[in-house]
Amino acid sequence: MRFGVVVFPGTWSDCDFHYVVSEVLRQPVKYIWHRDRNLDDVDCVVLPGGFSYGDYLRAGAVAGRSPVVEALGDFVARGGHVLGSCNGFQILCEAGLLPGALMRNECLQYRCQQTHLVVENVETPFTRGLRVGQVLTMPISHGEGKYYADAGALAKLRKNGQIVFRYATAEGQVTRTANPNGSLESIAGVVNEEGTVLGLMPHPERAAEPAMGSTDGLLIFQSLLGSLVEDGSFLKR
Amino acid sequence: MTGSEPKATPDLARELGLTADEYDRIIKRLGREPTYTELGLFSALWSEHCAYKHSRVFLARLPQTGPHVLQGPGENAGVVDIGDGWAVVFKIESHNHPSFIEPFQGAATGVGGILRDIFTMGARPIALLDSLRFGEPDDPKTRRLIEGVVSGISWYGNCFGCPTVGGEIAFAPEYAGNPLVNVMCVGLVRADRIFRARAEGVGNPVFYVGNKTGRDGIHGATMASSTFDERAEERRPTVQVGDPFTEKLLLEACLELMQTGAVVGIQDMGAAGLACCTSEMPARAGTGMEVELSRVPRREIEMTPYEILLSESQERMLLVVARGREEEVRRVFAKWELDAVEIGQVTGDGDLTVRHHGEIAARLPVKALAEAPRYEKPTAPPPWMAELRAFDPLTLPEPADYEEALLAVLGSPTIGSKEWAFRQYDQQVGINTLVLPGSDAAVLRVKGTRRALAISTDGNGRQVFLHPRRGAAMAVCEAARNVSCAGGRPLGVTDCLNFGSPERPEILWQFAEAIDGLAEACRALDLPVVGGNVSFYNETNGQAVLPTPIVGVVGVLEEAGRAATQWFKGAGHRLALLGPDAVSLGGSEYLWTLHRRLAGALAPLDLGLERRVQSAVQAAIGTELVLSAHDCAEGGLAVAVAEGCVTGRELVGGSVTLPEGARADLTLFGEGPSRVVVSVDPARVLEFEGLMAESAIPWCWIGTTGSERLRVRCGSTTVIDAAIESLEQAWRRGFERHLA
Amino acid sequence: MRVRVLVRLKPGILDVQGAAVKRALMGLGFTEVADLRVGKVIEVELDAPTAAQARARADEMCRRLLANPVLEEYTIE
Amino acid sequence: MRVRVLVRLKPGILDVQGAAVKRALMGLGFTEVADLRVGKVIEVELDAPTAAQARARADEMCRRLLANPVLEEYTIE
Ligand SMILES: Nc1ncnc2c1ncn2[C@@H]1O[C@H](COP(=O)(O)OP(=O)(O)O)[C@@H](O)[C@H]1O
Ligand SMILES: [Mg+2]
Repeated sequence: MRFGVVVFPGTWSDCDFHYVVSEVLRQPVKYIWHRDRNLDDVDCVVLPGGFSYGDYLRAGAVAGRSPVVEALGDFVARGGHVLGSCNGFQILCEAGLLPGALMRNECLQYRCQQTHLVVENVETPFTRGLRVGQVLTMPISHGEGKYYADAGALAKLRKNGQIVFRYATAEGQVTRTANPNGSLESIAGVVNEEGTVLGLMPHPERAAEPAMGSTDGLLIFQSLLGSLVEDGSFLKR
Repeated sequence: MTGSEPKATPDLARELGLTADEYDRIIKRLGREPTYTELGLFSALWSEHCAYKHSRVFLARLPQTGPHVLQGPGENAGVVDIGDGWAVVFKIESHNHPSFIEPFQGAATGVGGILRDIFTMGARPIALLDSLRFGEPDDPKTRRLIEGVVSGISWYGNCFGCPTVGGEIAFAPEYAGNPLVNVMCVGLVRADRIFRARAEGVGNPVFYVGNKTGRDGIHGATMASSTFDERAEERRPTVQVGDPFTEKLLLEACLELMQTGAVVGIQDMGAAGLACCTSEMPARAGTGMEVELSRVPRREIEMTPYEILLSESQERMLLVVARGREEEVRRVFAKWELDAVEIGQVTGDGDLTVRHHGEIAARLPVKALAEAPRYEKPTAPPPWMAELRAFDPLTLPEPADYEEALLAVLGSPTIGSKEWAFRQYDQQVGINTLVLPGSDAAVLRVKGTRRALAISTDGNGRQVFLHPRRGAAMAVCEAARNVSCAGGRPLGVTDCLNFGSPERPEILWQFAEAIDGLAEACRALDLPVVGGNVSFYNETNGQAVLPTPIVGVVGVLEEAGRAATQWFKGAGHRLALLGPDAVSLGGSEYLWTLHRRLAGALAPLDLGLERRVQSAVQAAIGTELVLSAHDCAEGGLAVAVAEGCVTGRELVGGSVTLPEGARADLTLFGEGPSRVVVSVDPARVLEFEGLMAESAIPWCWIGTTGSERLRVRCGSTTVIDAAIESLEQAWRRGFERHLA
Repeated sequence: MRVRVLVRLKPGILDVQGAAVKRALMGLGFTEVADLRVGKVIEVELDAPTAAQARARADEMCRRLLANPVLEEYTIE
Repeated sequence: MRVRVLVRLKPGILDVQGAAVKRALMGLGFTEVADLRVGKVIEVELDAPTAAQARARADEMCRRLLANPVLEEYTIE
């Protein structure tokens, strides 16, 4: 599976994703400059973390209107996959590729800490190697990660199973104290209706090697690889 | 425009911070009166900040060379070889005064400045550490300072994308009017791709790159000039404001351009901005430089040559480029949406020639600017020293309840958990951080090698106050010991010397003594000082800060996977104390927390023993004989053991028996150098004992880990028997309870 | 031509920052504060033949970038 | 009583947000933008006997908390 990691001015998780895809997963990967519209030679586009355009005005606002993001619409329509983490999630929401928006953390401070995510939907290409109720450990690092959508949009997300991850305790309990940023319904990650675009605030690339304290982030990639690569390499449910 | 500027006079020189002698010296050197702009250049480059007038003679006493040193002091940052073709670039800087005026932007631009110092050398910054000092946190003014400083560091570092992996925060009333904000940055570079701030090659073009120039941070003295009119308000120099986003672009653009081979020399525009770069770069190379100021990108109208030269607008660099490669510079910077403008060239005449719209605004020999006077002002020990040191803390009553005493010390703001601050910092971007904030040293892997770096900053103003020489030596030992406790072999030092006014003999005495202490310890531990910073005049209304040298140490681990942390790993492990018995309550956290006293004598320091203890700890970690290692610092042995219990992800109790004899508060809370608590797998006790015997250091078994309580006995008397949850609560809330 | 754009959170959305500022003001003794909301003001200097056209362009800027319709509403003055 | 406070960076202080937004708008084709600055609008609902007194209190709030005198200036409407 060919990955493309997008680089905006101000992106900083680009090298980390690139490293994990090439050195840990051993998959082909290249960088995609934010002005590029040509996504023909990749299967999965990664929108990494960082402060694209400084996140001035609103996080992800300017990047959400960039050429590469404009090209993502067609890419997704053609069956391409998109993974947006942290700033990438903010950008996908700003671009309208995912519903909702990300607001300032309720504590009004930046938060960098370990979180636990409980898996809600395993019918997406990103989660098909997982179990419902499985708990993943992955860090967050953001100042604007409070997920918001209005009541109608939330209902639709629930109905369609678009809520993929919620913040939870280590035991998988969704509680107020386990919610690090005040996200509505503890939402940590959502997909589009087709399940081909995933946005999440946590950083799977920071949980991809034992030395980093968790390898749960790899499960998302391995699910994705399993769903597209016909070698049966993905995890058994 | 230059024509309408005021004439240089001794009075004007004085307003700009130059003494009458210095003014005479300038006239003699030039053989004429300087122009207004020239006087501005002298005032900036001969300022204490740029010229180290009062400190240079003392700094020369520091050991600055060693087999691993690729670059010592004199460049933007020091460089040390770590093997496998890699080198580590590091430096610490202060931003104390700006942070007091505007905490958020002051701290943020402090981070920005030190990041630039690292990446001008060609290195990619991989870690930041911040050492902060404030007044007592129960004062609302101090709280606002803390919140502003921490969020400023968080904003700049996070947005730029360099993890903040360590640092320290300590409190004392002496910092109330002068907080300290010191930031250290560490970068990685290929050992053969180091860039320097030198303007080589006559005829090479000089490029201005990065942010536009405004009136930020220009010396307030401009206000006094007669060119000011009804629009004076508009022209007022302003506080520097940081833009981490632009800095990130500047980093990427500079590193990309450096790859092409087009860069001959590069320097960041920090203090004294363009003035500093255009004179220091040719001075280092023995060349000259001419620049045309009207080409400098500006964001404000009607800036004078003086203002353009002295502006401290952030996120700017000056590049000397190989002639013929100009297009590459423009292409790379255009890609990153930054200004890159050719503003002049390197000359062979040894002069800095500054033109504004073709007219000469300044023409000075760069050597004259670089040759600031050096002073060796008088020093004198403060008269109160002897009495203060003679105080015997054991004349104070013994605490009625040692458990309470432990909770109080563990829960003091200086010792309590700093998670409130570091959870606001990105700690992991770059996916190198193996040991996050919260242990003795941060550990970062070096991708592509088996190695890792261990980094720590330390400094204890109380100890230096009581005994500048020994206290400063102890700061070096402690920083190095922290690196050793992570398993690292210390390789080099950077230091930030925060003191009051050097014009007061007792302050300069503290400074000189502290330098001697630093030098002694660095020699004994084979640690070259490869860079640093001096921050004088940290005083308000005659109240100076505690003399505070902050020492940053970088070390290397051969096996990244063996890095050690300070917390206990489970039940049933044997606990050992390595190092000497001698401790003192003089200047201790205990004495301050329980009695609000800062007095007494320090414990003795044996540098040879310090070195052997550190080697023993490194060897024990390197052979995986120990499961944790934690140095005894503020709070003494009791706090070191309690921290072993409560600072890990899981709480682990312990039971410790200490020798009877001394009063229990001295045994428990006495502070002294060269002491480390380790935990050992019982299966490897014999091997461990063998290693200790070989190491020729004093050591003893003191107990075991396990249970839900921490029990401490002195001889046969149980002095502490506390639930570890209550210890954890005290430690976890100790600092944070003062904030939200 | 100068246009002023005000961007505020939609009425139903909790303004955490506003609430924090309000709390801080109450703490300072400004107990008369009943409600407080924080928004953004964006002042744009732009070339346009008429004020109406300037407004129209500003409106387009808001729709394309300056406001996020999921969270915010805007007014142009 | 409703008071509107506008807090802006002082002239001469680098407005990083404004510069970034301006650049973004230019990129989206709004090339007519000559200048753009971003500030805060704080809308306060407060009890006060007269409009003048409401203003006076708002002014005090600005001096004590809402504006940072080192960097910002404010107007009350
Ligand atoms: N305390 C110190 N110990 C060692 N070197 C120092 C110390 N203070 C300053 N230096 C060195 O002196 C040189 C001059 O510092 P410079 O770079 O001009 O100042 P700045 O700190 O503003 O960047 C630098 O190389 C710096 O590393
Ligand atoms: Mg420098």
